Amino acid sequence: MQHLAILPILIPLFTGAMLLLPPFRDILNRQRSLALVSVALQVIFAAMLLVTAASEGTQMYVLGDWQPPFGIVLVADRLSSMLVLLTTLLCAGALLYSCAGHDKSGQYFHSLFMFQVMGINGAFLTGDIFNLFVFFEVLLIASYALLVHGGGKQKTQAAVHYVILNLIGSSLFLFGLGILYGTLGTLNIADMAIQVRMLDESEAILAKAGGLLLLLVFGLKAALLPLHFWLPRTYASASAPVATLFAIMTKVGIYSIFRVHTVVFGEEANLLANIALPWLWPMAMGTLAIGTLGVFASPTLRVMTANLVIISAGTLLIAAALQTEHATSAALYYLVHSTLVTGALFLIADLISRQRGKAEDRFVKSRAMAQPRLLGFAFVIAALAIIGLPPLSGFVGKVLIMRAAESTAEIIWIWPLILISSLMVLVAISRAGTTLFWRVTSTSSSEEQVHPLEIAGITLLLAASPLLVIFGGPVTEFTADAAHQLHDLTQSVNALLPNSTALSGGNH
Amino acid sequence: MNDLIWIPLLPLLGTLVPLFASRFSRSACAFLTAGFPALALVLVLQLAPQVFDGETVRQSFGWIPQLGLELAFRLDGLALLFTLLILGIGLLVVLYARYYLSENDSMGKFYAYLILFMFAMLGVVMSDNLIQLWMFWELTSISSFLLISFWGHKTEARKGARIALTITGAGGLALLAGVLLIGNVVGSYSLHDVLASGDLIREHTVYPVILILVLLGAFTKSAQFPFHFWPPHAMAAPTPVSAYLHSATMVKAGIFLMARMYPVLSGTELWFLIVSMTGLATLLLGAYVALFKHDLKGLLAYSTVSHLGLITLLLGMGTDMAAVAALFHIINHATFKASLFMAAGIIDHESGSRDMRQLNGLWKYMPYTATLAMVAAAAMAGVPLLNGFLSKEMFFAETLHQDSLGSLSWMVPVFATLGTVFSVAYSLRFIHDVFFNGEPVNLPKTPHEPPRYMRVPVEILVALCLLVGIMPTYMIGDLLYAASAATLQGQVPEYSLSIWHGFNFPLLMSVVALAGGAVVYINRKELFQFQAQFPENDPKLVFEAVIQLIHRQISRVMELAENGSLQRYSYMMLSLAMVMMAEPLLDLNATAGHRPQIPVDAISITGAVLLAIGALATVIWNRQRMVALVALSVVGLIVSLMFAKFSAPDLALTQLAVEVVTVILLMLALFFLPQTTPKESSPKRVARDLGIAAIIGGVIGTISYALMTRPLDSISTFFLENSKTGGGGTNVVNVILVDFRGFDTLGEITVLGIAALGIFKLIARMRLYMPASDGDGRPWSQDSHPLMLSVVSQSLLPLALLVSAYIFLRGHNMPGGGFIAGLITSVAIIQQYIAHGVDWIKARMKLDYQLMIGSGITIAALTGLGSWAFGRPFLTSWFDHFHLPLVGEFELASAMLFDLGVFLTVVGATMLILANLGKLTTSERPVLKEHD
Amino acid sequence: MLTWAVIIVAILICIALFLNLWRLVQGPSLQDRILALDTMYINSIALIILYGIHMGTGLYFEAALLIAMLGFVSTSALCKYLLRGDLIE
Amino acid sequence: MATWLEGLIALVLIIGGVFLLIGSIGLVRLPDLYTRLHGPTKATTLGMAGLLLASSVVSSITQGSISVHEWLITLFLLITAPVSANMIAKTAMHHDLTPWKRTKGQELVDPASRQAPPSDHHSVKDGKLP
Amino acid sequence: MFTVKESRFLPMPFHSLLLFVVWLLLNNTMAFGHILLALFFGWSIPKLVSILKHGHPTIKRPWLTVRYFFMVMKDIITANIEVALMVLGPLKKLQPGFAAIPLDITSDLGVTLLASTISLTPGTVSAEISEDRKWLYVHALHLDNADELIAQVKQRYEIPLKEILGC
Amino acid sequence: MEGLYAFCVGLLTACGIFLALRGRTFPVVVGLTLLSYGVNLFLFASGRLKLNSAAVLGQSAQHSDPLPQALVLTAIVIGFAMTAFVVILAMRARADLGNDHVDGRLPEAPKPRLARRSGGQ
Ligand code: NA
Ligand code: NA
Repeated sequence: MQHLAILPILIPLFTGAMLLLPPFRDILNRQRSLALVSVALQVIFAAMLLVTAASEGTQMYVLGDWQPPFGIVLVADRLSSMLVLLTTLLCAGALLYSCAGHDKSGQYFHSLFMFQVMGINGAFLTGDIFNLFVFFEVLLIASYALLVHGGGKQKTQAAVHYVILNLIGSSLFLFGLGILYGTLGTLNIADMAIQVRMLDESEAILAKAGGLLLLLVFGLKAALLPLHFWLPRTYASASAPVATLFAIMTKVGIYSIFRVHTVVFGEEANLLANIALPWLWPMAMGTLAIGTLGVFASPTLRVMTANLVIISAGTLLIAAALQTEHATSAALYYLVHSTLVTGALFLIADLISRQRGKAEDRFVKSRAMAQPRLLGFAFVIAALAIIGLPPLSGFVGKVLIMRAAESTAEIIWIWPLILISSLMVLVAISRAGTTLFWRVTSTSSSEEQVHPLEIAGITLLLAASPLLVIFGGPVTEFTADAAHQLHDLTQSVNALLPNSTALSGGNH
Repeated sequence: MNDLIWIPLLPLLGTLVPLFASRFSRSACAFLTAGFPALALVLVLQLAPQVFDGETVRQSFGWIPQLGLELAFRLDGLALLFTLLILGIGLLVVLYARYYLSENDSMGKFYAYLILFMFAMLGVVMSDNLIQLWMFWELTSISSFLLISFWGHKTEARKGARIALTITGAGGLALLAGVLLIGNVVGSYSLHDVLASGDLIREHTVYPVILILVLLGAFTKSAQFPFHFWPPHAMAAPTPVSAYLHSATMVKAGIFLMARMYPVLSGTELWFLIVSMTGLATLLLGAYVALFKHDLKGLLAYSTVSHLGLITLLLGMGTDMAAVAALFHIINHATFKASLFMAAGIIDHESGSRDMRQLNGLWKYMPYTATLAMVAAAAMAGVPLLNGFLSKEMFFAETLHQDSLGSLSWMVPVFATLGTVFSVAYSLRFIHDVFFNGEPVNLPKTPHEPPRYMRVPVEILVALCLLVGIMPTYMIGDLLYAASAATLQGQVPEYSLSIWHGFNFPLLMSVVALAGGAVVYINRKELFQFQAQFPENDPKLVFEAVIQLIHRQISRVMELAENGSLQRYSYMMLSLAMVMMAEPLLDLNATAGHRPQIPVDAISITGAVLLAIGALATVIWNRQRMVALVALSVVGLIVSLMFAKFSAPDLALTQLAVEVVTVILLMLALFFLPQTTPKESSPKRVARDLGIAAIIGGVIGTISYALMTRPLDSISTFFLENSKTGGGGTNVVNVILVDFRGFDTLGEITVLGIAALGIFKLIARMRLYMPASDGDGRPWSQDSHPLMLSVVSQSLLPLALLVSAYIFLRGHNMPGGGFIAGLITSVAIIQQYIAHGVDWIKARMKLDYQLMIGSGITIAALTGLGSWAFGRPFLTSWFDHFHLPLVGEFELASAMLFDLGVFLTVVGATMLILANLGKLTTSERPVLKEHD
Repeated sequence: MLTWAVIIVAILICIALFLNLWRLVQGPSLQDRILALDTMYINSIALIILYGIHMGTGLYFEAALLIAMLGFVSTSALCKYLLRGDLIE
Repeated sequence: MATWLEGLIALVLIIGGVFLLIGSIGLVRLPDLYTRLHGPTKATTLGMAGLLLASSVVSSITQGSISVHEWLITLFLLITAPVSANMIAKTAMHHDLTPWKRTKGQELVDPASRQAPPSDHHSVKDGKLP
Repeated sequence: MFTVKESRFLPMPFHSLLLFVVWLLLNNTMAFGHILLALFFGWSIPKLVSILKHGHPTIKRPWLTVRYFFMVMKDIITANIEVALMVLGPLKKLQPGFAAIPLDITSDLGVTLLASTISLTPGTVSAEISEDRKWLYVHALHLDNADELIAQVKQRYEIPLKEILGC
Repeated sequence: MEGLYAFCVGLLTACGIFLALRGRTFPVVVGLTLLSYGVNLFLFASGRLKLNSAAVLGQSAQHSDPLPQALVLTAIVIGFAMTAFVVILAMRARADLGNDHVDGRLPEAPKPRLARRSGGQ
């Protein structure tokens, strides 16, 4: 499959466009079928891509047949193909769930959903910094539209904050891009990595400002302190399947930090080596801390889940800041786990909220749920996983990250922070769970039953957690290889720029 | 290969059994549930002889090497001891629970949790890998949480469970850190390697940290002071759970851990100090408090705490003999405490109360149960011929032998005796206050003997107490030896399990304890009065209050930090941006580079002044919104002139078109918004915002200047060289857009299309207030479509479309292209809307904008896909020159088709937005009364 | 000669633009500002045409054409707003 | 390019520029909005025509073929300028902008702003046919 | 001569002609290929926009149209010079004023054309048209005598326009 | 010239940011528009300024850097889409929330005391 690497972008793009066209446009059932078929294809192709990337090496897709660094390339290495697969899986779960009727509460749901997936996949796959910007915008605008899906004051309000902050963020992104192009003269990320080594001192200073601006923008997407403010309200007010899909959006930010600040401004960047590091540490620790406090102070399950997303961002960033292969490998494992589980938790929160009447998902006394066992089971699974308690995937990720910090000086900060955070999350979630499920006034009067598709969606996402533990060996082996690939700069640059020798010296 | 893994695995499979079996009768359910653990027990017994021979049975499978986690099990003496307790007592509890649980309780769920817990405990004691041990350790916390909160509708149960989970969870996390540190020091998590690395660890600088972390795990689990308060609250659980958790399993896990790590961590001053002092404190405190509990289970719970303290104290002493004594007491405590809990459960079950102030004289009602309970209580008190006596003797002996406290060493045996005095006293109270002491008071039920088989577990356990007490060597000699060998990982000291060691100090201490206990109990009234002076501070309330306090404080902090103010969030982001950009610039010595600069001319100055005044006017007049829009238009105009001036005609065109459409959009929105902005920013905030805006502006300007004055080598030469030959167009910018970087453009039109869809969603069901008059209170003009405007706009439409076609067709070679053409078309149509209104247009023109967007994106994407047919990557362009007679030479390029997609999307998106916005209102206006 | 003429005219137009700006800032009514903006559009067209003459290129013709078109749209939209509030009704 | 032609073009250019400037001077100098409207709507059309004529000739010469597309801009302006002026005047009357005190026929502003016939108002003295 | 009925093939013949010319103007060419394109657009665009057509103008006297056009051109030049002088001259002499011109011409296009012409030519700007299309309010930069102005407008512009449009 | 240009970029950015920090949606949107002008000019200038050298082959002796121009074009379009969305969102917010403050509530309004704290369990 010569075109495998671009399929994760093209399939949702065509699906999204087709959903607007006649045989599908006004008939919801057809839209659902098309979307589900499409997402199934996406999963299959993403899996194939992953296997190909792992077995045959990095897949490079040269768009328009214009060789890098001139044209745009897609780079499907282990890391990006893994994230693409993760995205499609998350999408599949959310989509199944939405087909239970959540897609009815506004127009264009499936189309927007596809476009958002396209944007996310594109951001993961592209090897071009401006193309990354474009895909960021695709995923953002789709997320804006999806956020208001279903309507309501809270969504509107959250959207105002979310959109405006991101618009400022996009402006900063472009400033950063301008600076980097103005100093490096190229847009291909691998080529940037080469050019950055040849900057003279004053150019390097300028490029540094650009690189740091990008860090800020990625940090905004990743919801890092002090750029995380938009997240709790946004995620908590989005409709459930949308929030689930959003769970991967912060990861796009983290991924971009890995891609840009490890490859371009990494160890070998000469004057600009590791420029992000002094900023990453406080941001990472602060994010983890503020997320933990947020979880503790959350009044509703959805807000709590949103804060859990922040915690996962902080944890991931800690791993990013460690800048070792081990840490990256650990981060990748943790990333997969936390994305799927927080995604599932948003869905579970929605079901709980529906069955609790007026109390919704607030932590107050309420009437009993109609299906407490089913929901309780799902909740416990998700909770254990996200707290990081064995035997589910959370503990593996967390322990891997702690181990990665083992021989560093930062251990005295990282370990206590992670452990105390875990404890506080444990306390908060146990309080939440006991209140939601047991602090009830009466037996349920609710007729609201969970739809089989909703169960299917949640199951798909939650099943990943035990599977990640059971197959922890191969999975961590894969993440280790992916991390190795990411950190091995010469390899990645060679893969991207086979003719890079012709470019050496920077005289294009 | 052996079947070691099946020992924990069988109970794991067994957790599913009750879930299915619960549909059968209760007995069947219990029977089936017991099956798998029983099978496991058989396996254990099968392997026991090997273990008694000093062999360590091990089995391991690779799992997650990155984590250091493998699936590794071991069965040595220590593990065997615990495995037997866990499975044996577990089975008895299963039987007992069959009768204990009421019809309302979900038996299946209960058994499932119980067996799950059993599995977790087995995992802990059989782990041959520290990470795995920790994994099961945490699993015990979780499954015990489920058990304790089994009656979750009761506040007590929820709180008790949460406290237990919090305390043990915290300890678990500390343990994790400790385990990881050990792994780091040893280089392996395999218990085999770790147990062999005692010296390495003890001499390592992080040893104190490791020790404290591991002990935190152990102490929390085993309810050592100051974590001693959770087991009593876990009493909200059904009694079978208490019997299981607080005799043989949960709390013993901590003890187990200390025993397991004994060869690695013990033998240092620090170990002795921490462990033994904690044990001693716990022993005393538990025993003392137990005396005052009126709740039967409360008494037993504190008694458990006290006994755990005793075992801890023994382990802390660090002598081999003490360790043996500890192991011995583990066995003994498990048996008598399990039976006591079960007896307490029976009493509760049959009388409806656990309050010793109500329970009196039960001897008359349930003599058989009373007998059993009294025997077990006697064992707890350390009465000779019962197992408790033996281990307590050993304990006393060891307290006498230790001398680590120097001249204060005498205090240990004294306090140990004192603790035992209380122990005897509460045991006495248990016997006397419940079974004698007059008549029952207000019991809900008339007590009677329980069902036959509910007593069986108690009978078995009490029998064990007796048998061990009478013939210890025969009963547990091998087991104790094997366990000691495994714990010590070396020579087992000489010890004697005989009942009689002659008249010696330990015996004296026992006698003192028994007598003292009796005295204390007899004088209990005074003691109760003394105790009553102290305000009772329920640790549970304290705990809850602390959690609530933390919660409140954090909520307050979070509300201050995340106060929902966008202005603050934006400010923070921009401040960070400012710092990040400015910080590197501090090192920049010369702002200007060496690239020759363009001289300034009058036109540029005019442009700059216009732009500056326009921008400043926009800011200064921002509260009069319409005026600000006019000023904004000036800025937009000058920006496009700047693009034109600096050789970017395409940009100038685009900027112009976009600017006009934007201003129109802004006006459309402004109609529904207040016409002015109230003055609400404080001067301080204005100054602050001005400051940050000025700095960022300055920094951006500086960077821009620095960039522009430096030469640049860029990849653009390639585009200039290949535009004509490779892309078939002379307008390089357009060729980049539709060919070199067509993928960006595809994304860009997708963005536009999505925006339109999103806006459509926003407009749907929007309820807007339509102002009846303008901002100054004037009624609207009645002339909705001025004549001249309508007529002229109409005749401009074909012209505009022609221009649009012109711009579109020439785009590849000259400034222009699909996007600008699309905007021109859109503007022309908007002009028709403005001139004629939505209804008029709608009645005449049925353009399906959604279709346009969809097909636009599809066409562009399909064009890209076309190259697949030729085996080339997506978006590979194609172009050729043709010659037709008369027409002459012309060019066809796939890029034009792509551009058509762009065109359609732009028109579709822009119009979908504007036309739908238009639908929000009608041309019917409320007429205000005219003054005449 | 032509070069000089172009420079002189450029200066004239610059002065004109400054005068437009003065009116735009001064107002006093919104209509004055709109009128000033409209005049600015026209002067800009002149400036672009002049630039084209100066540089000897026709590349900027479309920009001028577009300003002519869009300036009208902009002015009529602004006026429609003042008259009716709703541009598209 | 012949000198006389160059001179002619230069002259046309300068005339155009002057008219443009006068239009803008009017914008600043004239006393009220209604009078200011005249400057831009008229002076500029002529001014633009001058410039475009010059441009047309110059580019015809430099390109060697006739360049007439400049006239399109003139056409556009001729069509649109009256409408723009009309719209601005309409809004001014709608907003009751007071004309300069020396303006004749001020009483017409009121009926005009209501798009009523002038007779609709009380007595009309000036500016109305008997 | 040019009285054209509404046709399906060429719904707006004048526009078609205009577009044909404008296309060639835009491209500065008479190449055959562009003539073909011009024909195509001259045919297709009116076809596209004909749905939005208000009324259909008919031109009865084409030669008069040409004459009218040149007359207006001449007037524009004079008017411009007059206005320029007034702008630059002393403001004291300025005597602006409003006038209401009664209209005989009725069609939308006619009124619009007249109003446009008035705006472009003598120192007047069309300010408003009464709802009943019977009055055109103008503002004159220098108004000596309203009646004179009205007579001039009617004589010089309205009558020819009426003839041209045949109404 | 570069200095003048940089001044314009800086000023637009500063004005845009100041307005983006206001409390009402409309000024914020206007500010974002101004900011995007600044951004576009900045990005454009990253290819350096050149006079009379449009990147159209055969029209001039030298050519300015076409790449930033293409990027700015993309950025303008995307910016337009975003502005359009945020404008309509501002309307929607006014409709849903009853005011046009970016936080959806007016600053004068008394702050609800510790809104929706989770109750004790
Ligand atoms: Na009693
Ligand atoms: Na409307």
